[in-house]
Amino acid sequence: MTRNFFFKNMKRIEDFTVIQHHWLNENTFLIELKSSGQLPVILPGNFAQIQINNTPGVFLRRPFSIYNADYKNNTLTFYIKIVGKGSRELGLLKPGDITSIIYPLGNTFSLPDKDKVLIVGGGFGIAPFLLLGKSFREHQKKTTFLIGGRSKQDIMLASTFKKYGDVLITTEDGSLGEKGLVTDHSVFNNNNFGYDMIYTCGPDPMMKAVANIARNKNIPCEASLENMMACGFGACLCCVVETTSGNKCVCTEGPVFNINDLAW
Amino acid sequence: MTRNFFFKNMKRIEDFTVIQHHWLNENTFLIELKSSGQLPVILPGNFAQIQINNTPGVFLRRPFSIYNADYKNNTLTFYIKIVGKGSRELGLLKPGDITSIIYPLGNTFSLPDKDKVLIVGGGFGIAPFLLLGKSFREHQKKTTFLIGGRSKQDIMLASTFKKYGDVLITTEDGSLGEKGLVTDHSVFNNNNFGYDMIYTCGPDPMMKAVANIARNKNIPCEASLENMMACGFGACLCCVVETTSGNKCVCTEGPVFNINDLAW
Amino acid sequence: MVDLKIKIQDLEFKNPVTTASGTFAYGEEFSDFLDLNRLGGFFIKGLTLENREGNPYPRMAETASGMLNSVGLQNKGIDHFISHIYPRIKDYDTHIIANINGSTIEDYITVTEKLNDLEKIPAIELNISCPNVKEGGMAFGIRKKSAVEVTEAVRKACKKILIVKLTPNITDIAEMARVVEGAGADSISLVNTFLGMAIDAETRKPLLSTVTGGLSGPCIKPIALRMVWDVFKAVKVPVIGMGGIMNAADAIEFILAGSTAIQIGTANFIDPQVSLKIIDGIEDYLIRHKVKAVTDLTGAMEI
Amino acid sequence: MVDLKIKIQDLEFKNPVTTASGTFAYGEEFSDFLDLNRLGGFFIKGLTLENREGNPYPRMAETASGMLNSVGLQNKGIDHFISHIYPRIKDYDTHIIANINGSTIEDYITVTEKLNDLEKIPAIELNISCPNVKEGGMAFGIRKKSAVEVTEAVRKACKKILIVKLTPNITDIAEMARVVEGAGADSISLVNTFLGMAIDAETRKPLLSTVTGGLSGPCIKPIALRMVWDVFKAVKVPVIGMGGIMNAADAIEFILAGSTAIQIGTANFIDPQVSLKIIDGIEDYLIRHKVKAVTDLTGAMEI
Ligand SMILES: Cc1cc2nc3c(=O)[nH]c(=O)nc-3n(C[C@H](O)[C@H](O)[C@H](O)COP(=O)(O)OP(=O)(O)OC[C@H]3O[C@@H](n4cnc5c(N)ncnc54)[C@H](O)[C@@H]3O)c2cc1C
Ligand SMILES: Cc1cc2nc3c(=O)[nH]c(=O)nc-3n(C[C@H](O)[C@H](O)[C@H](O)COP(=O)(O)OP(=O)(O)OC[C@H]3O[C@@H](n4cnc5c(N)ncnc54)[C@H](O)[C@@H]3O)c2cc1C
Ligand SMILES: Cc1cc2nc3c(=O)[nH]c(=O)nc-3n(C[C@H](O)[C@H](O)[C@H](O)COP(=O)(O)O)c2cc1C
Ligand SMILES: Cc1cc2nc3c(=O)[nH]c(=O)nc-3n(C[C@H](O)[C@H](O)[C@H](O)COP(=O)(O)O)c2cc1C
Ligand code: FES
Ligand code: FES
Repeated sequence: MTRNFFFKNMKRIEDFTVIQHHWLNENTFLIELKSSGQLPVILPGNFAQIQINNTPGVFLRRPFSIYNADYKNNTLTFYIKIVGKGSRELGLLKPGDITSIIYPLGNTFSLPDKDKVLIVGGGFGIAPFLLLGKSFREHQKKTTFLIGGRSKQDIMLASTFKKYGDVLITTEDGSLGEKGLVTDHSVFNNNNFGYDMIYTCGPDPMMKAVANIARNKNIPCEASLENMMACGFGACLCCVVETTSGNKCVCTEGPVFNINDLAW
Repeated sequence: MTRNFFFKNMKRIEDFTVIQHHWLNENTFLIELKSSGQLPVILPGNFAQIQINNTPGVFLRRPFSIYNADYKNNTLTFYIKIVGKGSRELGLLKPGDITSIIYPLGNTFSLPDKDKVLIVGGGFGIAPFLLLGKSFREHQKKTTFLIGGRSKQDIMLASTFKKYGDVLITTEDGSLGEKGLVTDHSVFNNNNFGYDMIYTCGPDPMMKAVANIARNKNIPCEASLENMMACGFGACLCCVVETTSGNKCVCTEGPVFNINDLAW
Repeated sequence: MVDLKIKIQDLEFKNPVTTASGTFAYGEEFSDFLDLNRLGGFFIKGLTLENREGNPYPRMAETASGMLNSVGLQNKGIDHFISHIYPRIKDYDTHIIANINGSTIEDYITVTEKLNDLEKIPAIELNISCPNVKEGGMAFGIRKKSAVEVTEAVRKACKKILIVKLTPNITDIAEMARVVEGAGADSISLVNTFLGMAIDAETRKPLLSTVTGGLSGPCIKPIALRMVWDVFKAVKVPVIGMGGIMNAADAIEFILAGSTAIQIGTANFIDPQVSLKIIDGIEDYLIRHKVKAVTDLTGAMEI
Repeated sequence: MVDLKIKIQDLEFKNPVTTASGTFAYGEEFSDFLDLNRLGGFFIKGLTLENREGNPYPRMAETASGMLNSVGLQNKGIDHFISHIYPRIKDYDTHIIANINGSTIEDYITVTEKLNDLEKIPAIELNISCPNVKEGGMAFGIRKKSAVEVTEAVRKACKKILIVKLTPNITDIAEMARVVEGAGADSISLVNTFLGMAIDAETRKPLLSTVTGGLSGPCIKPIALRMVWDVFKAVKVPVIGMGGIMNAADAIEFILAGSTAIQIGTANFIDPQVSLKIIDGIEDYLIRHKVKAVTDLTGAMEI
């Protein structure tokens, strides 16, 4: 099987089998699911629409970034924060349970021209960045991850990300790394900032603040958005974001956008 | 604790814990659930409204006769046939799962004046008759159970019922007991029929046929009905049956009716 | 301490939580499960002048997040209520509100007059929205002219607070509320059930003996909420909202959309104690959001 | 072999299963998931004369067994459709039906005329029922006079089969169907979405930027089914039913209630292959029930 970074895969709907959960704290977990066939190529930034079974009150699928793809075992891993009924149910699944997944969905990040990249993630916003970090290593980029959280407990997987680059941390209460928001991190104050491109994913206000910094420093920046979705594959037009050329679907024309295209 | 057969218990809503299933065939099972407190007196014929969790598409509770009540262990047992989503889900519960139950609901059977009683059950219609058989034994009645099914596989729990009386069997294909419907059983052809009262529960057509025989033989007969219910405790007026004195709620004025009161 | 009290005109309720007509029988059926005295009030099953047997069985079908019913106002008539049921329930320390129905305007008037003497019933709910009867019911409530006629007639006969209950099966519920307010309603309650239907694909038969019935439950909540908001903007009298309320968050949403009080219907069947849980939940919400009085939330949706 | 073919006037469909406008984009978005050629047809996203950006985000909220949307007819306009999209989709071996919209009758006419030349579009669906636009849309569909006017005008301009899509947000849908039939509709499709609303109790804000939106999904099925039955009894032209169809049993119910064809909407979002499963399921049903042709089931509910 050859894998081409630029080849757009067919979207598919497929039953996956739960392999295991790995709980990171009481409301955040990794869930690994196995395909019965062979995984298609997953691009960094791609997401999936996961069906939530057995949950009255959850009608639509739920979108989650693909955190990791293991082509040997044909498994996908998602990094999930429990925020409501659907994410809670995914935490309750048992090994062997079956769930339907529509994937791979969405576009991907751009490869930067130059070498040094800064990846800024807040909350579950770090989910798409493991695959991105892996891809950057393959392409010999020098990656720095800047991860923010409210406190120490929110900072997870730093050791995993360390394999693919430097890891900087901020916490609002100062319990780990620098105190403050990600945008307060000293890396941004540095006069010779030195990064050639910024990638960000997380809560909207955070991404907007990162985008502002990028604009001020005149550095290209891509943001991965997390709008509410009904379908995830361009059928409903519910997930739009305002861009400089009109409303665009986050699910098909995103989730990754160059900040200059967004009407932020 | 004293238990009075004639004392009407308060209805209650309570969380029960699943203890175990006992599968009788691939779509019929006994499920035993434990109260966290002390069981109230359960009268033969009483039923419960069981909440079905985790099942999109099941909105209302489901009514089931109380098959057995164990006052020592404070457990209730239900005899359930899988016919749709709700009953299927009850079969999928695991020991330790919690479900909410409203009980005890409905009226009870009458004690016969005389001694020899015939109990006729078809399908899951035998569910209310274990408690009735037990009660009759306490009251020194001589009980005969007549159980009907399509074939051998449908005849379950005969050995359990044998503890409380004689057991007669009919199957439509003749694979066990006499061949035919329950109403074809030779017990009814007998010139000196000899039973003083008949009790029946099962599909409507079967109960109507049994009622006809009882009428012809001029023997008192009670039937336990299974109308569709939304509430189970007299709030909605959905479960009515036409009686000689107007529409009556099966959930509060039944489920047990004297056939002479029914507009059959 | 937060203040849960609300008023429908001069009538004070200890809290905004009441139960909907036809889903709470005469209250007694719930006394095993909860302390009725804690309720803001309860609306009893629809009364008619004469004894009614209602529609034939089957009268109920489950649907996605809801149910259809075609009970059809089964009740033993107003005289039986007054002589047999009222004496048993009149001493509850909560407001008992009668829901009245008729095939003709004269029926409505007679029932209203008979209720005038019952001291412990401070208000009546004029039901011009029952979809399950052949005569009267919703027929009055889908046309402005007949809605106004029956409201005016009952207004004249009625010595109590008059709440008019609207059907959602109309094009412009705001306009209907306006004309009914003009005809003398002290309060508007909505929504009654939506006319719906269910078929068993296997037998090809309708699931209700009457073919069509009234849809209730969470499935109708989004439409009911929108209608409450429409009516709230259109009238000055207090609005009593309902339609699919299952928990305190739902109740708060109806209050934010403009309900002074709310009614809980179908939810009572699934959890007979739900009304008390909703009272507690509203209290918690007020404390958590530092809102002093529940009335501060009425229509307080922020657009 | 059972016969799945149906006809809307002279136009034959290979089976009664089509997909609803606004839930199937332009078909292409589903080509990864299914063979579009197997469908009876598909109704494309609502077209307008001019480019429309639709309503601001958020435009979607989940509800009990359903969803609200306020997309508001986002599309790049009829000319862009004709030059860019139509050429890409025109060779599918299934009927592509255009759903047309306008703020004025003139808009509707212009769009209709532009479509007349597109050989591979055999029918248009006149949408007078979109609840999510400020001008036109549902405003045309809630009053008989304007519904007749726009239908007559488009009828004159239209060289294709004319399907008129009704809004359920009205008192008497049978009467509306009758007058629209009188004005020249070849077929009536129903229902469009129900006007609803959702509020976030915590933030006190509406969940949609437009406050109200259109409710779809299984929650509306009982009402939609009843309306199809009402319309089926009222008109002679074929009825195309929809509203919450999730599986073959639902589809059969709509057919029994009088639908010649059915449309699948919201279900496409949850299972993009559902339409083919429904075709297979209908076929199974016919075999199992020994019914030769699906048309034998149209309106065959047994009362
Ligand atoms: C492209 C994309 C990638 C995402 N990746 C991740 C990820 O890797 N890990 C992760 O934990 N979360 C991710 N999310 C967010 C995730 O989809 C929501 O947390 C999830 O849908 C919440 O479902 P729920 O039933 O638990 O919560 P609910 O009870 O439904 O609602 C809680 C909150 O979740 C959000 N939400 C609900 N439904 C949707 C929906 N259909 N689309 C978007 N947001 C919704 C709303 O803001 C809502 O207020 C992603 C979202 C998008 C659009
Ligand atoms: C008083 C009473 C006692 C009963 N005792 C037993 C018992 O001991 N064992 C047993 O297996 N079954 C019993 N039943 C029948 C049982 O309630 C139904 O089989 C069950 O509700 C089906 O639920 P479901 O979700 O599996 O089926 P569904 O998918 O909902 O429907 C399948 C069929 O079940 C019946 N049904 C569905 N909902 C109800 C309802 N709310 N009330 C009544 N019938 C309904 C309908 O006929 C329907 O066609 C009893 C019913 C009543 C009223
Ligand atoms: C079984 C049943 C019976 C009802 N009977 C009446 C009635 O007698 N009078 C009336 O005004 N409304 C009646 N209703 C309507 C309810 O009062 C309420 O308006 C409706 O159910 C919507 O609220 P819900 O979704 O919370 O149930 C009845 C509803 C149900 C489900
Ligand atoms: C996201 C969304 C967009 C829609 N857009 C349109 C539209 O452009 N034109 C139209 O006539 N109906 C539109 N509809 C209505 C559907 O075609 C259909 O009438 C409705 O959703 C009911 O069917 P369902 O319950 O199967 O979804 C839309 C529905 C949804 C959910
Ligand atoms: S979620 Fe449906 S188009 Fe993006
Ligand atoms: S089921 Fe509600 S009254 Fe009997």
